Amino acid sequence: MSEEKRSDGTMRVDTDLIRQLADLLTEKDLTEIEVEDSDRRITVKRQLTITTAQVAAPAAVAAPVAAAAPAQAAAPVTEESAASHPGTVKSPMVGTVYLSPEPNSSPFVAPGVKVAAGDTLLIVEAMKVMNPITAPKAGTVRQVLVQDAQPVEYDQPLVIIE
Amino acid sequence: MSEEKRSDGTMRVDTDLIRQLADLLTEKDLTEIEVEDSDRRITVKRQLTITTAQVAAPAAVAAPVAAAAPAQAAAPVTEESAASHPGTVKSPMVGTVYLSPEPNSSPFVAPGVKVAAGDTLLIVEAMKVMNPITAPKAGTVRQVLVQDAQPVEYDQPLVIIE
Amino acid sequence: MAIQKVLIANRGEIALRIHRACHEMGIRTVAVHSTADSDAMHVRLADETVCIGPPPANESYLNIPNIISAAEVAHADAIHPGYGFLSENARFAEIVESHGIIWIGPKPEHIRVMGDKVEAKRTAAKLGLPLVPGSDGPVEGPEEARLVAAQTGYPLLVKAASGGGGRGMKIVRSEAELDSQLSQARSEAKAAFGDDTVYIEKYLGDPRHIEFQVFGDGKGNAIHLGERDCSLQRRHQKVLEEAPSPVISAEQRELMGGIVAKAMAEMGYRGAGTIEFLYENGEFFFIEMNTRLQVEHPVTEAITGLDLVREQIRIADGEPLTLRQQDVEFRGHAIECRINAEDPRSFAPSPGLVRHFHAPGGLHVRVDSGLYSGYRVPPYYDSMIAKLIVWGFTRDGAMRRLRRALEEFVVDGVKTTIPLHQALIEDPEFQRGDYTIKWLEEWLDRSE
Amino acid sequence: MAIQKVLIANRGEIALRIHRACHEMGIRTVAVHSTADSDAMHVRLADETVCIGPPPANESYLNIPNIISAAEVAHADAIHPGYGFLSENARFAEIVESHGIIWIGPKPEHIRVMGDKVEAKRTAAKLGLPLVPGSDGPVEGPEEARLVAAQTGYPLLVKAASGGGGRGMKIVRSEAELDSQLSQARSEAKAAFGDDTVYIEKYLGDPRHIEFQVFGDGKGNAIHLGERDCSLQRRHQKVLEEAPSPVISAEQRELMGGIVAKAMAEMGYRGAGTIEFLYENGEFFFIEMNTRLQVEHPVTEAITGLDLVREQIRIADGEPLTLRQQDVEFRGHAIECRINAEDPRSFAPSPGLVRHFHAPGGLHVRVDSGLYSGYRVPPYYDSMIAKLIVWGFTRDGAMRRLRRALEEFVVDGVKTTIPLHQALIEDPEFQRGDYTIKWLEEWLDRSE
Repeated sequence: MSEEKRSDGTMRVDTDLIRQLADLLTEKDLTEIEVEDSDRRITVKRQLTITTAQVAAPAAVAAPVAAAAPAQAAAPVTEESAASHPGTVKSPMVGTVYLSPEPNSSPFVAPGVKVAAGDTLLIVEAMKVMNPITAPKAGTVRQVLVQDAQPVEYDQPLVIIE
Repeated sequence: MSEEKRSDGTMRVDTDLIRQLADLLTEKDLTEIEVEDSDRRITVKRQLTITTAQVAAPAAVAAPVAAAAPAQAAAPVTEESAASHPGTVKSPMVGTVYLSPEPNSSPFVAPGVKVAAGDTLLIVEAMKVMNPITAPKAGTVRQVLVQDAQPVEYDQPLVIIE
Repeated sequence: MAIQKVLIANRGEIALRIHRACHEMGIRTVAVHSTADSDAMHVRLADETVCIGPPPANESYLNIPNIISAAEVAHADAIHPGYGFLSENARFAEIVESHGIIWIGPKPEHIRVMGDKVEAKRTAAKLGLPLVPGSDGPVEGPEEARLVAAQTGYPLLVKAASGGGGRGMKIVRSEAELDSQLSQARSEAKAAFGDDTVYIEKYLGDPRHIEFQVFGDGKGNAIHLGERDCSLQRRHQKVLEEAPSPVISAEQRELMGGIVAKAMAEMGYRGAGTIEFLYENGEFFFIEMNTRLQVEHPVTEAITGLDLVREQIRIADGEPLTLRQQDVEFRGHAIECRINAEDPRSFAPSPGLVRHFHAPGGLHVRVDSGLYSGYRVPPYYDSMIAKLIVWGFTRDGAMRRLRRALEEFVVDGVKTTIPLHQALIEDPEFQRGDYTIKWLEEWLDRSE
Repeated sequence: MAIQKVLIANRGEIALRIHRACHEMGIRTVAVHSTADSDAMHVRLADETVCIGPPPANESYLNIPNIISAAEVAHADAIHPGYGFLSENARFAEIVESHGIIWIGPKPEHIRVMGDKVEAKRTAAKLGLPLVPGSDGPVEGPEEARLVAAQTGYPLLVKAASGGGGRGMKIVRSEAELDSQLSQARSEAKAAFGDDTVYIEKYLGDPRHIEFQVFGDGKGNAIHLGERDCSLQRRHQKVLEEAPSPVISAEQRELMGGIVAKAMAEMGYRGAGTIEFLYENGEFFFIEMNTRLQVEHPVTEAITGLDLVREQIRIADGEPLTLRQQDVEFRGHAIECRINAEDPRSFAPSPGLVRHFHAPGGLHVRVDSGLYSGYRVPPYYDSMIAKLIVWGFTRDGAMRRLRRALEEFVVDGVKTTIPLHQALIEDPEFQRGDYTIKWLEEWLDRSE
């Protein structure tokens, strides 16, 4: 590649060299390489790490605090992955989950059961009102992520339908 | 590997050397290595994700403060590079520099002058005492980094001898 | 002590403030939060957390069913509403109480009365608080106007009953102008609102905003904790507050404080409240009452030593006031700066990642803020990100400490109003305490 | 005001403390620092900085020529020595003054007298401060011993004049044991030190460490600012201090405070000082006087409202004391925790990179620390990295606030003694204030 300084005064940049340096950066897990000779200097940095670092840093806040006052969700945490699954039905409100229409009756759904759009999956009770949570689309229940009578918070994954 | 500057003017970078430096960084748990010779310089940094952000952050401390109370060295700052030059003679004390034995006489040394080990380069006055600062080795004065009657702090580069 | 666990129905620095008071009382906390606030400092520190909705406040921090449900699933004994959001929502207070949960706030009927401007003025008058003088109702003709004006004094305002925002409003500087201005106001009002009803009010040209902090136990006892001067405002938002006011004497404080405390005692008021006045030429004129904690409550805490949130919780729990009026001691001077994530000149909001946060420390410097290095200021809510409160034996001492503390304050990554405060405290008029509610906007215009 | 620029001859939190006081007084600051401290917070904040040497303290912070030269090149009017380092070096004080620079500290002769244990006791006795009773000098035979013992009372100590560290020391519990213990002590002393001279002193079995803060104007006026209880020590290092002491009554404070203030007035003492006592069974016994600011001065600031560093600077500048004794008001209770970069169990130092620093905030919480996120605690100096000071109306209130503040304190990257303090304040004996100078080490042994 042409890395000469052109006589016409435009800047010639050795992009291959930059590529190599960037690969080195990755390979060696560095954040910066600077090379310089008498008439040019190349610096390669990857500072996306910084952002990550600082989003990560807060996690440190919790740690030392934890000993004294562990922050705990009132509603138990469900699997992280469920939150991002496309077929996850999440709680639209804060309340208490009921899996069956009344105590001791059989649950609305269970893993493996086929549901049509609009079928009731479970109930979230909030302020003495029973709110049926229905299937947004037809499919098969893959997993029920909550237990009967469990408190749930807003956006908490309830059921996965595939 | 070819680390020479090519006659065609393109930049030759010793990527193997970078690799070695990166490994050294790991081995010695460093965050930065800078090497320099007369016509090139290589810097390798690794600011461990969290470290990066937070080593970088302190710089930020100065900024917002600056408006209100700019922190300024009493002694003017000299070129950064002088601090790391192997031939730099640094001030062993805090005081005031005098470049000549008495007012209006000619300076002890000047750029280009050859000196022998032990020759007086300048004087640092501290607590009314004149302390001669001598050349640690024979060589040629490349640069005098301070001015007559200037205050200097500990470790401040004074003269470069090559 | 009945209260064992408090649900904090708010966010930001005030949620953290409440958490701190609770933990200092040995009370557990439940932080309810929107999905945008999962990483907030008070959420990290709370004993329990419940997500109550998406970022928009009306679906989370104003979502009454979700907040009540959160209190129920977390078994909270009490709810503290902070300021803003649901804090002055009488219906919410009633719902909380009807669910057997303690409402850390005034009685719902007092929230309701004081939330209605007309009702509030009527009640204030009945309780003996000084109102802006003027006609009690509509003024019919020039005859009546002259009679009212004779009592009110000049300059006065003729205001359209249906008006607002300055329309249908005329200043009358002397009796000579009264007839013509009255008829002009009437025709403008007719044209603008289809209603030519007008009334007369004393014109306050350049008043200060002075407010008194009060506490009642709900059983007929009440105290005042002195005044705060909140005249420094921009678009009706307070920017910097101080206590005591640079212009109120100990005698005025005792007199006016006595009047407001007596009013609250008569009313049977419960908890914290603030009675806001305009103040001009040595006279106070009632504007409104806020039936909640104020943003600027820390300046009162600084000069009295009292923890006002603790006091609120104690009262909600049925305990008596900690202090009798004669035990309240005012000591020194305090100033609070509200620090917003805004451009200090254009005031454009500046949400985003706070790369580096370092609060000033040392003697008599307090910072109330939910910020930390790596926190992302969400774009959905109020831009206030920190309050800096300093105390000194004297106002001069407090100002010098404020200057020092502002020098040390680092919020890197978002723009803040720290430079505004730094410029403000160098102004000689500010330094003399010589300002009114119009002063800051004029100062900003001058500085442009 | 003659002082326009102060050179701060120290490092760490106290250097920052002094910088803050100076800036609040409109005084410019010069930070002198070793090469290891170029990134220190007070160096970043100071108006000017001068590097004075390499990391070892004897080549930098104890390097008198470089510090004096720095003051000269920076044209500093005054030097504040902080605590430790050169703060109690009479010769340094003299050199400073001989260079026409104001020494922010006591007169050199007072530093010298109080720095010599024998001289200090003689001076204290002369000034009417209570010493540990015993023989004035060596005790020759059993007869003399009995006479002294009759005045001193039992239990008592027979101590070798040349001894130290507990060797050649015998406890005598009653007159019956006196003869045999005396001769044993004498022979042990002879064997250990080649000198059988012994003296007698009252035995204090389990005292508290109580110290009084004093200020003199150098012209015969002096005041006291009450006491601090610093009994919680590990290896003679204070760990947690409080004011007032849980066991000293207002009457005792007034009485003993009056005695020390009178002593300082008679002496013509100038500036801040601390008179340390052992305290047992209602009696005070002088140990020594520190002629400087103490690490734990903030607890006194918290209960009096005074800025002690400001007071030091004012006095050095020739101004009178801010307050007369009758104007000093004690209010509430304050506790300070010294937070060290140490393993909280082994106390092994833990220097290194502070990845994340977040100080607690809110009401009546003060943090004095030069730390920030990204700061590297150097391995060359004292391990104390922060002081946390809380205030409350009551001791209980202060303890609850301390618990809350410790919960919020984040120092990530180095080990700290925060967990030690968290455990300590949960101990019922600590909570009752029931501790002595031996208590903490015993508690640590028990907790192992």
